[in-house]
Amino acid sequence: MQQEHIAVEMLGITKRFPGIVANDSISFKVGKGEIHALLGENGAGKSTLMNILFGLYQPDEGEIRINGRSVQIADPKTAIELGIGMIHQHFMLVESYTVVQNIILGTEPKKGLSIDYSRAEHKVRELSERYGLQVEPGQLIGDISVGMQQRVEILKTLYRGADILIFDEPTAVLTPQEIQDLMAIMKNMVNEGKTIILITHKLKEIMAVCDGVTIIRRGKVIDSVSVRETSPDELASKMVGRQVSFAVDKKEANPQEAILKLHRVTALDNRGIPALKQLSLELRRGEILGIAGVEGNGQRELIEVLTGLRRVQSGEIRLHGKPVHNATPRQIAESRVGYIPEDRQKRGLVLDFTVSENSVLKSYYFPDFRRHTFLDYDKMSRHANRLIREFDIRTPSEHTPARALSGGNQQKIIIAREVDGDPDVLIATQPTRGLDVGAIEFIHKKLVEQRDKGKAVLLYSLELDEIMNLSDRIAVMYEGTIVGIVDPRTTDEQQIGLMMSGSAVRQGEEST
Amino acid sequence: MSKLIYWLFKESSLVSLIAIGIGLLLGSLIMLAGGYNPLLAYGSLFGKAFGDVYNTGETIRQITPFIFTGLSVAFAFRTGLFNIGAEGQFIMGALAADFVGISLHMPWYIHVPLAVVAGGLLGGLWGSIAGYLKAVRGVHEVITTIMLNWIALYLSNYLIKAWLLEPGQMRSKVVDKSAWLSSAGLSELFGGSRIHYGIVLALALAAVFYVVLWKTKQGFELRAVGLNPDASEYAGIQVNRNVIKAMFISGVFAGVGGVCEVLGVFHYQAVNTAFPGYGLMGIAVALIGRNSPVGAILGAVLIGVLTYGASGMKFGAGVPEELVSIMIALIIFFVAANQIVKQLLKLTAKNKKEVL
Amino acid sequence: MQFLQMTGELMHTTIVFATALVFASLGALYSERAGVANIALEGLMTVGAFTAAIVTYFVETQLGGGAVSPWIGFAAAVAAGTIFAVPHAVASVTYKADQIVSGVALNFLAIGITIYLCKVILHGAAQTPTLKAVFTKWDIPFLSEIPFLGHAVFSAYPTSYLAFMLVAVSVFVLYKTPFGLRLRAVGEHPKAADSMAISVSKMRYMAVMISGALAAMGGATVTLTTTSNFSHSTISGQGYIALAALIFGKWRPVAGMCAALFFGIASALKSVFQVHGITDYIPVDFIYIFPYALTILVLAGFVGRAVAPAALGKPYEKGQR
Amino acid sequence: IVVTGCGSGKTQEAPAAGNASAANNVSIGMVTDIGGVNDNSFNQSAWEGLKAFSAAKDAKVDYLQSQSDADYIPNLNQFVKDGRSLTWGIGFMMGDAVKQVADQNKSAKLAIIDAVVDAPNVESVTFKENEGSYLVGVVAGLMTKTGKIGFVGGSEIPVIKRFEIGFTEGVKAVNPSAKVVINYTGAFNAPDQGKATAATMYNDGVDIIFHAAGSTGDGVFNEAIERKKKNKDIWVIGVDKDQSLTFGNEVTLTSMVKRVDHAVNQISNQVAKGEFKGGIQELGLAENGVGLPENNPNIPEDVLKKVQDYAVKIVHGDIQVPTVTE
Ligand SMILES: Nc1ncnc2c1ncn2[C@@H]1O[C@H](COP(=O)(O)OP(=O)(O)OP(=O)(O)O)[C@@H](O)[C@H]1O
Ligand SMILES: Nc1ncnc2c1ncn2[C@@H]1O[C@H](COP(=O)(O)OP(=O)(O)OP(=O)(O)O)[C@@H](O)[C@H]1O
Ligand SMILES: [Mg+2]
Ligand SMILES: [Mg+2]
Repeated sequence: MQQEHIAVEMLGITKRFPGIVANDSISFKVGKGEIHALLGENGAGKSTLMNILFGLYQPDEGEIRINGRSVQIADPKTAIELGIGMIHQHFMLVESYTVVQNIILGTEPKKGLSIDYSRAEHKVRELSERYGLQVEPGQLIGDISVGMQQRVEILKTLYRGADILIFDEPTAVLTPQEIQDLMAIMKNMVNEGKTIILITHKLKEIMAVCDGVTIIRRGKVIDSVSVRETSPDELASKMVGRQVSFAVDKKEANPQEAILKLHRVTALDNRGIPALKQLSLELRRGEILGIAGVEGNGQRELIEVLTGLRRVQSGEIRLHGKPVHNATPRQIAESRVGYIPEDRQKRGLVLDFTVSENSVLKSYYFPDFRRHTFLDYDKMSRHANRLIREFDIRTPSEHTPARALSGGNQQKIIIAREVDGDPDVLIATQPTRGLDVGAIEFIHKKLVEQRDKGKAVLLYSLELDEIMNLSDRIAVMYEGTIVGIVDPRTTDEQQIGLMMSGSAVRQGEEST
Repeated sequence: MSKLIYWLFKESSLVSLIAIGIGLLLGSLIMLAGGYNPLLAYGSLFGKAFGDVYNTGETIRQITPFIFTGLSVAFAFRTGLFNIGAEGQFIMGALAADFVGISLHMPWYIHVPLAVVAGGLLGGLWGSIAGYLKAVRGVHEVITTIMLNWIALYLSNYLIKAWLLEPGQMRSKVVDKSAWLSSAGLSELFGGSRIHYGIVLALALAAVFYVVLWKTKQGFELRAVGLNPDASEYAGIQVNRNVIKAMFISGVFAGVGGVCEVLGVFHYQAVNTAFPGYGLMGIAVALIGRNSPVGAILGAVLIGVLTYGASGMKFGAGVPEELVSIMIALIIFFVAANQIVKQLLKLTAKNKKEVL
Repeated sequence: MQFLQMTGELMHTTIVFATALVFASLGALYSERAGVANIALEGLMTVGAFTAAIVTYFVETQLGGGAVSPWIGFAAAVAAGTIFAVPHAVASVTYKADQIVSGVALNFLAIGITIYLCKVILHGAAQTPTLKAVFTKWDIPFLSEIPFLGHAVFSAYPTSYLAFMLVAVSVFVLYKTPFGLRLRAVGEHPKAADSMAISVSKMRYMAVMISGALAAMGGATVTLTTTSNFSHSTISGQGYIALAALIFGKWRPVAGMCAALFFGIASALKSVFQVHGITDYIPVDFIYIFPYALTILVLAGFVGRAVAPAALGKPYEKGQR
Repeated sequence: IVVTGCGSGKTQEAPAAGNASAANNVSIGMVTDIGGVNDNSFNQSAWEGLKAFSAAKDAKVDYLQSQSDADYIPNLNQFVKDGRSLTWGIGFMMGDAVKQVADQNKSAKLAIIDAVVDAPNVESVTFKENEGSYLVGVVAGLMTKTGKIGFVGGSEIPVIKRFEIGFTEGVKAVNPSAKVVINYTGAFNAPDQGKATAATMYNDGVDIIFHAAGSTGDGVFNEAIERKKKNKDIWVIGVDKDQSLTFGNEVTLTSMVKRVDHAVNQISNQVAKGEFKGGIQELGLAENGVGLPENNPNIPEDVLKKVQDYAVKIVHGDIQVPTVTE
């Protein structure tokens, strides 16, 4: 590549955090008009590298060149001036602001002392038409879909005249349809002369839209290759440093009687709007039932009514034949339901409690952990130590606060606690979110193990791949109901994607 | 003992110690700026506080309520709540003890415990109003406890005037001797000062604080709710009930503090137009003590000595008593902004390494 | 007639008492909208009250300032409040201290330092002498002649007019200008603002200092219109009430002003009720309790869960995940 | 913190702590409440009396300011244990503390203003505020044009009640149809409340207000000054000292002077001469403990004459001014 055709060049970038070298002399370059992927395990250092490019972090060593010119990017302001824009892994949008307000924030057009909203809106409309980024300028962020929020994020960068766009895991939160739209938008932008750096864990996406890909492992560049000259398998093995199989290793399921039954359940969401509408569903021993659906179609509410965190308006839930709707979380836990919550830091753990205390978060009051009337911390420690061994939790000791552990190990505490309670029903929500391949493998194995022991497993994940790979049956949710139950062996993602968007209803063999 | 030393010198305690040091240091700078002699001032401050048995007794008397309110604030902090209402709970506790002490007549071994329990209960109930409002109605406890302080002040004034007033005075009648927490013997031992058995009660409650929070299942729940209500709810702990419970227990600590002032020091309750200020100081005590029971005791000692010794400083060195409030404020400030202190610590640590 | 007289009286006194609260709650609005909880209002008002009193006194007695003296005192109070707010910003923005604790510390500091300075400056006196030059009420021509209403609303201290004007200005600043958009963004989602090249700490410093200036205006109003001197009890709880007014008004300027007026009524009731003999039926202590109890009831009942700025009370750490 | 006493006045120079030098070995201490000796009021008056004594007798005098009511006893004790010839407790609220310290230290000498302490080693000084207030009531009753007169009190404590009752009696004696509006603000340190109350009263048609409310009363004066500037015909009657010296003759009709300074000076003198006896002193018109100031430029001759007549009757016992409402 000739020098003048290079949009971004990072040379020997090193960034150290306490106890870890996040970027270890990383060098790579991206050509103008190229879509370049950054690929790597969790914690490989991708976000760190891009945060450096966007001026959020300062590198300890190394040089950055933009359009061939060596630059110092002290802060996002400089980055923006250099024509760099970043669409963050977690959206950076003010919920209570409108689309336009979010887009202009920081570079507001003025009329006298006040903001010139009509000019701003005009410009936003213009941009959105040009790039096919359909948004509604006057709407509040809190009221629009995730896909549209992402379009707002992209417009923010375009509004500031960005030529180089960084996308940090943009597809993690999107439906298959939205992902396709996004890919089209990216192509469109490249055609308009923009350059894109794309961080993603999904090899399919890289193969579909990217020109080049740089693979990072443990803060080091492993290789930079052209997409035309590689394959998903090759990329995967470069990424983790060993051969990986994507398929989950599991035997045929042996489903037995239904243990958990929902009958015409309705429930409201936090705003008081019906989120579950006459939903019926059965979960059987010895199976993994996957719940698929676009975020916000009642999955969260479904899980919450099952675990006692949300009230049921009507209908009934039976566990072992006994009604449990509107039982308290404790009553439900005591009827042998394990629950791996979606947000481990918010729900699953008291981060300032020790590993040991977290390991008994649901059982501290059992006689096992008491001596006379008082709590016996020694007994808790012994219990925790056993779990640490059995579940391979990497922690300095059982007295370490959970906060100090890495995400994967925090998740393992939860898995250990919930699985060790020997539940009949295990509800797992997004159990592998944000984890790397190794950790994911471990957790998948544990879930299948539970199934094989004759437990019933309910799996909710936004990763369609995960649902497809693990489930024995898949229930697709749309607008608060189950629109169909399918067998993963006889359906494809395309079909499920259509059901998720409400445009096709297919009745499974034993639909309710 | 070695545990105590360890506790004193681990980093978080070190921050408190250094903050205290900075407070005293800045205090001396302010004195120098005002043309006073800091050495003389501190000398007369400590001289006043510990100069003789009488003053030592009075210093302990001054420390006692601070321990109670410090425990109260610290306990709430531990459960994720900011109790600015120790002041009001203190007043309500005092009111209940005053009522029991004046209106009931019985042998001391029933009278004293009954008054203490009544005061603790009323203080606790007063605290749990804020807990209830937080748990059920979602009103932030900082606002409600501030409001409840004023309500407690005026309500107790009204009730004293309506039921307990000593004619011709702006205070209640004197409580029966059988309910007194002070004794001639103890007072004699300390040169006739008003030291009373409330100090024993305060130390006992510090132990209760420890046991409840770290040795019981209620304590486990209270701490879990304080640190992460969402996870607690998930784990089947009743969050609302624990918020109310936490405020109740916090209020009990403050309430018993009020009891001891009535039964131990004044033997009556006055009609007040302003707050006695023990509750607000409790915040300082808790912060300096890093919200632990031992810390609260030590924090109370510091604040008690400073406030009691203030008049000695005025007498001996002419320094206005308010300098003590300034120093206390600075100490709280540096404990709160402990990053500043930690930065200082790191700097000195680095220097040390270089020297070695 | 008696009733009209009493209502007019009540409105008049209400505005007198509410003015300081309007200033202070408006101050807190800036700070809290930017995400910094400001319980230091009480201390900031104290500093404002003290500075206004002492400066006005010296300008009046030493420099012969005459009728401009209170204005000079007022300006000095604004400057002092702005400066005194800086430690709160340093602690809670730069050093990520607990904002409530830092505020409490500042309140302690304010009462200590003002009385200390008072004693040092005035040779041991714990309060300033009574000021001769204070604000006097401005009668708006014609409007103030309207029966009852005229006296109630259009015969007020200049500070009252200023306070209500500043409410209007604040509505404009917060909702119509880029500054306001950025300030509120910093309070809702500092990370988003940061990534849009808005300096979170700069905005927060400014917001906290503005709140210091406004709260000090509130304090100065108390000394220059109602007490005419400064002592340890000049500011006794108004700062907390102003904070309640802010929350009561759900962190919005006009609603906050209405809440401040409401608390003003409650204070005014004390004297109006007594003079008109209503205290023969209700014990005076209950009249004192009334505003506080009502605050609680209102917060618990009618207002419902007020939505605070999303990032309120949370220190912003760059690069935290 | 309960604030005691009332009054007003102004002095800037007051040494932080006492004057040293005790040639004749007389040394006297004084304990104040939180207001301190510059409170423009009661404590200040007492401290002025003590300073006058010190100047005349070259005695050592000191004061200690209390930070809360728990401080009264240790502060009194500080002086007692220091071996002072006499220790003053200033104000009604210090009664219990003085009693306790006196009982514990039988050989010490103490004195108190405004409260009666039953102990042989305590001299209790109270004033017949009702008598002086009666006289200013006569002034108000004769001079009101609207027939409405106001009284603003601090807390409803017996001392202040004596002011109120004497005042209303005085008004009634000369102007039975006049109405006296009574208001207790509940505090001696709330000028804002005083001001609001005065505003309400004046608007209600009151033209003369008598206050017995410490610095709360400053608010009454402030409101009056503001109104006087707009040529409203209104007056204030001050308390404790001649408040026209502070607030000017434009608004001050007269004052009910209570000579705390005299009392302090006089009893300190007795101690200096070794004539301390303990017991109760009640200072009324006859003892020159209460009364009107020397100069009353705003009161017409005939009214002053009337006042003089009533004063004589009270001194001679022809009129018994009540202290409590029957
Ligand atoms: N602010 C920080 N402080 C300390 N360590 C950090 C910080 N940010 C990142 N790290 C560490 O640096 C490493 C790289 O993190 P980074 O977020 O760049 O990974 P990533 O490749 O983006 O991972 P993921 O796929 O999970 O997004 C991780 O080990 C992480 O823990
Ligand atoms: N903000 C931070 N400040 C300090 N240390 C951090 C921070 N973030 C992460 N770490 C530390 O960095 C290490 C890696 O954390 P991270 O959560 O990124 O792990 P990970 O690489 O994603 O691992 P896992 O696969 O287990 O999730 C941990 O030891 C963690 O304690
Ligand atoms: Mg990342
Ligand atoms: Mg991770």
